[in-house]
Amino acid sequence: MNRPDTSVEIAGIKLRNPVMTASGTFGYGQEFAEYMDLEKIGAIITKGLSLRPKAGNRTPRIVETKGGMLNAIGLQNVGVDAFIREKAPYLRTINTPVIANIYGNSLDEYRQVAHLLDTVPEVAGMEVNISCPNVKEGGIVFGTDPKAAFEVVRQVREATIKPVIVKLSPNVTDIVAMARACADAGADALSLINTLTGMAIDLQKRRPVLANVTGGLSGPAIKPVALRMVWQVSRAIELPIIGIGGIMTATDALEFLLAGATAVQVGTANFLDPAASQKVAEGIEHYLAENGIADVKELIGALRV
Amino acid sequence: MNRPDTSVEIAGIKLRNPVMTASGTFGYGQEFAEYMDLEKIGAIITKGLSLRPKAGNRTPRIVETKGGMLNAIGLQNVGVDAFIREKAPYLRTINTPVIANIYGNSLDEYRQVAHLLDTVPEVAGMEVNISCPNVKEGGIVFGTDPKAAFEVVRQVREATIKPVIVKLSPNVTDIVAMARACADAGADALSLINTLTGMAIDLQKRRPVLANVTGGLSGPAIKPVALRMVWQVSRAIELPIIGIGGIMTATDALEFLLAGATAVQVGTANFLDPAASQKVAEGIEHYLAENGIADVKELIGALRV
Amino acid sequence: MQFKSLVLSNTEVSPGYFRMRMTVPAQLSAARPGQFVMVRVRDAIDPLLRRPFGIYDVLILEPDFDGGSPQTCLDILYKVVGKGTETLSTMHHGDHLDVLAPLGNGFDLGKPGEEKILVGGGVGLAPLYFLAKELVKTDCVHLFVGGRTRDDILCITEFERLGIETYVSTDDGTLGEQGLVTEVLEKELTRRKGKASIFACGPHPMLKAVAALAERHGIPCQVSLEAYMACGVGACLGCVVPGKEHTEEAPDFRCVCKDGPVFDFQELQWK
Amino acid sequence: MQFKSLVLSNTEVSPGYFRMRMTVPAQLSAARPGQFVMVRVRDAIDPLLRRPFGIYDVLILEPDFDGGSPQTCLDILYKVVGKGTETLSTMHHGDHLDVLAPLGNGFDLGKPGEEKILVGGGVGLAPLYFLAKELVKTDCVHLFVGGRTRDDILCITEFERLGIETYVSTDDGTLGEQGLVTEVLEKELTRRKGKASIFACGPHPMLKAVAALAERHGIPCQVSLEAYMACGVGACLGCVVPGKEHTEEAPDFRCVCKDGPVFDFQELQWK
Ligand SMILES: Cc1cc2nc3c(=O)[nH]c(=O)nc-3n(C[C@H](O)[C@H](O)[C@H](O)COP(=O)(O)OP(=O)(O)OC[C@H]3O[C@@H](n4cnc5c(N)ncnc54)[C@H](O)[C@@H]3O)c2cc1C
Ligand SMILES: Cc1cc2nc3c(=O)[nH]c(=O)nc-3n(C[C@H](O)[C@H](O)[C@H](O)COP(=O)(O)OP(=O)(O)OC[C@H]3O[C@@H](n4cnc5c(N)ncnc54)[C@H](O)[C@@H]3O)c2cc1C
Ligand SMILES: Cc1cc2nc3c(=O)[nH]c(=O)nc-3n(C[C@H](O)[C@H](O)[C@H](O)COP(=O)(O)O)c2cc1C
Ligand SMILES: Cc1cc2nc3c(=O)[nH]c(=O)nc-3n(C[C@H](O)[C@H](O)[C@H](O)COP(=O)(O)O)c2cc1C
Ligand code: FES
Ligand code: FES
Repeated sequence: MNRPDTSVEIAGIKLRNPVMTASGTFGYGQEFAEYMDLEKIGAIITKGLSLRPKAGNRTPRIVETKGGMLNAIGLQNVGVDAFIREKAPYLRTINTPVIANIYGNSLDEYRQVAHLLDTVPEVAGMEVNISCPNVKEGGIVFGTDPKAAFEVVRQVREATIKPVIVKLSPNVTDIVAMARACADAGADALSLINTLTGMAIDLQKRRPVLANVTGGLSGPAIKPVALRMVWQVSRAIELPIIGIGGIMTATDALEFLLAGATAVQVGTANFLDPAASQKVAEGIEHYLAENGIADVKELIGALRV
Repeated sequence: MNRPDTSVEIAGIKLRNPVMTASGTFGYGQEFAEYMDLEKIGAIITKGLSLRPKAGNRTPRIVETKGGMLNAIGLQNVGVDAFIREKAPYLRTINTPVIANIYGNSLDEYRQVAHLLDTVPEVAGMEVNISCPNVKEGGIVFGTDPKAAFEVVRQVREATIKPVIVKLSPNVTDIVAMARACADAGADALSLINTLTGMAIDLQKRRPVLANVTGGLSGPAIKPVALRMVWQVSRAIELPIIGIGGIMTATDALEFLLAGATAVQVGTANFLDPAASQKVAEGIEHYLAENGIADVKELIGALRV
Repeated sequence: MQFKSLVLSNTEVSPGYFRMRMTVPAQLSAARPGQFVMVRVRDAIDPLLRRPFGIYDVLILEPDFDGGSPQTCLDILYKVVGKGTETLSTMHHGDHLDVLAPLGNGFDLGKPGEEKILVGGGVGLAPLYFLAKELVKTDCVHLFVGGRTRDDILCITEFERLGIETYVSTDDGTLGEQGLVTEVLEKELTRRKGKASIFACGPHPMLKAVAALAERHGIPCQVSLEAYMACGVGACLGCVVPGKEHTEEAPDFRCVCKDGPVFDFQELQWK
Repeated sequence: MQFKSLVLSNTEVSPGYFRMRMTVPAQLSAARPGQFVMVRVRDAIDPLLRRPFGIYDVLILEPDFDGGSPQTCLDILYKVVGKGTETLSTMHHGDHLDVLAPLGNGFDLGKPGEEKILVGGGVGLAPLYFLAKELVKTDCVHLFVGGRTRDDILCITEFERLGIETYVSTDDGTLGEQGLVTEVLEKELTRRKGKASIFACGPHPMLKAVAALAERHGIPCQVSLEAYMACGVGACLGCVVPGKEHTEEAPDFRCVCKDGPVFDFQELQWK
């Protein structure tokens, strides 16, 4: 049999396979070059970029929980200018699409970041993080209010001609309503899920473990929630979906495709194994070959219920 | 040192210690009598009771996930009459308060169940499950809409003079708003959390593992989310809180107390170890003794942030 | 009851199938064929839940030194299919397991002197050996055992050592007759038309076919079921099967763990 | 690099402290003192994340048979504090580990011929032995080591075998002087007022006190920090510490994993 076709397309971005790296878990790519072949995955998503450099939260910022981890990095990043200056040149040398994860402290900042990245050739598209718990305007958190989400996406949409992917928060009552608002505002694709808000406590110290008190839960623990949301949204909304949450293996990734995702992102798994994303991509190809599936696209949404 | 005081009071119900068993994970109590001393825990919460016997969902109804499990039992239960007839007599013989977990398919059913149990002497109080995903009226799910929750709680409140505890769903954007609605409607205490909605997929069969497609995620995986919600609600609402979610050990339970819970429930852990609830209770007493804490109530909400 | 077991041995009896012997409290010698155990494979969250296994055998080991006391042991026979059984397969003599046993109801041994037909599919054979040991004391016992291929036919020499006549079939004909165990069984039932009762354990489609045969031939038949289980004690309601009269309105669900795992086939719905 | 290591030995050197030797690729002989490794304790989700450990030693074992090739090995010295180290402590010769190494920047060995003062608190001693082995080649090395009690003073005979003068202190006086290691260090620094440089590793309060001493005495000082880590390669930003000039508006965070774990104390903020 011929090699199976693993390519997919998200919002006009062609990927050699459906495996991307999740924002915030893969630095700016270069950190992993020693451990894997960056040209064996579908795309690299950068750490979230803001208009200006951002300090992030105090430490401790991470803690392990059962089957997962909490992080409260607080979106520390070099800022969009430094990204263009210092990080983009390396990414240019790699033949893999780079998607910039962006966020702003206000509508205006979102728009400005998108505008600045619009003309950067290394950036194939933008993933708009509306799910950061600390970012709000007028008391409304963009990631949990459909109207606010609509507005962010609309502004970003106007600021760039590049593909706009919106990354949704799972901390909502109605994920479909959020997805619909983003679709209505012109999003080209949806990423889900970001982290679930959680907390860990140090009994002896009687303090929260994280300096920020709460943090975002990621890892295998959240996979069932992520799969459910991908499935719900994929049945209701016409946009391509990038499935994220607890993906450790090719089997996990393939389950997301069945649930309706066109691509996936590997996050926390990069910490357990810096070559995880490449292994997931290879595992998918292996599965297709083993099972005589010619094209990975046959699996997308192929869940029988 | 004297034996530490482990007693707490929830909504007027006196508990010898803060450890209860979570609804649906402990049957009607008797199932565990062979494995532990039912008089060593604070209270027993029954499987959810409805007006009439209920068949529940098709099987498979449970599946293990990483660090947790999904269940879609579908609230199979004997119905409130059979409970009174067949289950209550045994519970009468046990010197431990029994709290009936109740739910209805409509406002009216909620009220009727509460009314029927109001005069049952074995029932020390009621825990109103408003978080069942399949139960709705007029398209509104009680567990995710504050107005609908208010209405259910108000009706139950009117139907009984027994303590009314309301059990909240974590599948909401704003858990505090839900808690506040229940408080406003006259709840005496709040239980949180119920399960997170999730899904598991069988890759080879290309089918959801659960016949019901989605199910409720419980176990250690959800503990960070549960802790966070208990903490949020305890800071905002004046009612006593029963913390639930992934409690396996006394340490877990004590963390919930620090976060603001007055008592806790042990759920999934009962499946791993049928004596888990007793062990958690004993572990709490042991911790207090070891650390020279005279009264468990000193720990409630003692988190320093 | 709940207890800690010491693993005495854990041997691969056929590729992918293991037999594990563990110590158990003396009370377990009263366990009945068809009952099962729930094993906590590891004191960790992965695997999280206990895993159910039929009782393959219960035996009392004589002390190997003067003044020692006899040790009651329990054997399970299991197939490696996932995380839990994989972890179990790595255990050695000296490891400990947390066990609930005996659980559920066993087989009804029926009238002594009657002919008894045991039907096992793959690792469904497991509870039948313990049963056979009891039955051969008074009855004439036949074993019908089927599997995908030769490697899935387990431990039949042990049954033969009990003096049991065995009929083997495999899907691919690599051992015994080629075909389904129920096909072989049907031929024999037709040939005999005698009084006999059936005890079956195996995959659901096999049980369904066996139940149909029992119905047709009008002979008693008990089946031992499998189901996803969380608690094993009748509390979670994860393991239910519909009873004969079950409807949505008048539910009659049975717990495999508590009301079973052995059922008279006539109690159940076989849609 | 990422590789699979074979555990060669894993010995409890003091109650609750283990020393593990593992095989590593030959390239690891180029590892520098102060660098560290990230170990995946088990291919499972509990523990989930890798655990970081300093390099206690790197050595090349000669083959024990003719025609064999030398084997590069790496030692870690660790304290059992939680799930990860507990699991690690149960490993035996023959077990395998998934390891990332060498990570981070090592110590700057400074000018040869200078006097070198090593300061270790508890298991913070771990990276100092590898360092000491390098330094003794050219320098006069002193070791100040402190711990809560006698059992927390690890492996000092090994330092002594290198010809290093050691000053031991314990909080409870069960070994060496009673008091904090920094108190002993301070006395010595005051007595000497000589040219020396400090290399310290241990709990944060100790490092802070050592940094204050270095400041006061105007001598160079490098500290090796610990932090909660997820990735170990500078990607997650979990392990940061504020650099000297760090402010909210002009953030200057350093990654302990990538920019450290060794820092010149003057680079950092010691509030
Ligand atoms: C009453 C009873 C007796 C059994 N006796 C035996 C026996 O003697 N020998 C033997 O090899 N197997 C037996 N099984 C099946 C055995 O329990 C499963 O093969 C085993 O639990 C799989 O666990 P795993 O972690 O290896 O697989 P996984 O697939 O990783 O298991 C995941 C989950 O599915 C459940 N599960 C998976 N397959 C089954 C199944 N067929 N039945 C029930 N639950 C399942 C597990 O309990 C677990 O919760 C029995 C099952 C039951 C209910
Ligand atoms: C660069 C570096 C070098 C280290 N070198 C050594 C060494 O040589 N010997 C040694 O015994 N210990 C060393 N540590 C500390 C060691 O990593 C922790 O003790 C260990 O990770 C605890 O894991 P656990 O699962 O046993 O404990 P748990 O408390 O269960 O760990 C839970 C989580 O906390 C993290 N954690 C807990 N304590 C620490 C800590 N002190 N520092 C960083 N993360 C922590 C773990 O990585 C894990 O994510 C070093 C730490 C760092 C950062
Ligand atoms: C340390 C860390 C940092 C993260 N930073 C970002 C970020 O900057 N922007 C973003 O959109 N998501 C961020 N995330 C969320 C991940 O991209 C991903 O959505 C989440 O971790 C779930 O996937 P996982 O379970 O595979 O890790 C971060 C996650 C982690 C663990
Ligand atoms: C098998 C199963 C059945 C449950 N049935 C009920 C129920 O009938 N009513 C209810 O309010 N909660 C029910 N729950 C939710 C639990 O009471 C508890 O809120 C949840 O499992 C989280 O706690 P845990 O992580 O300790 O299990 C059920 C949970 C499980 C696992
Ligand atoms: S396994 Fe829980 S009721 Fe049968
Ligand atoms: S541990 Fe991830 S950046 Fe240092």
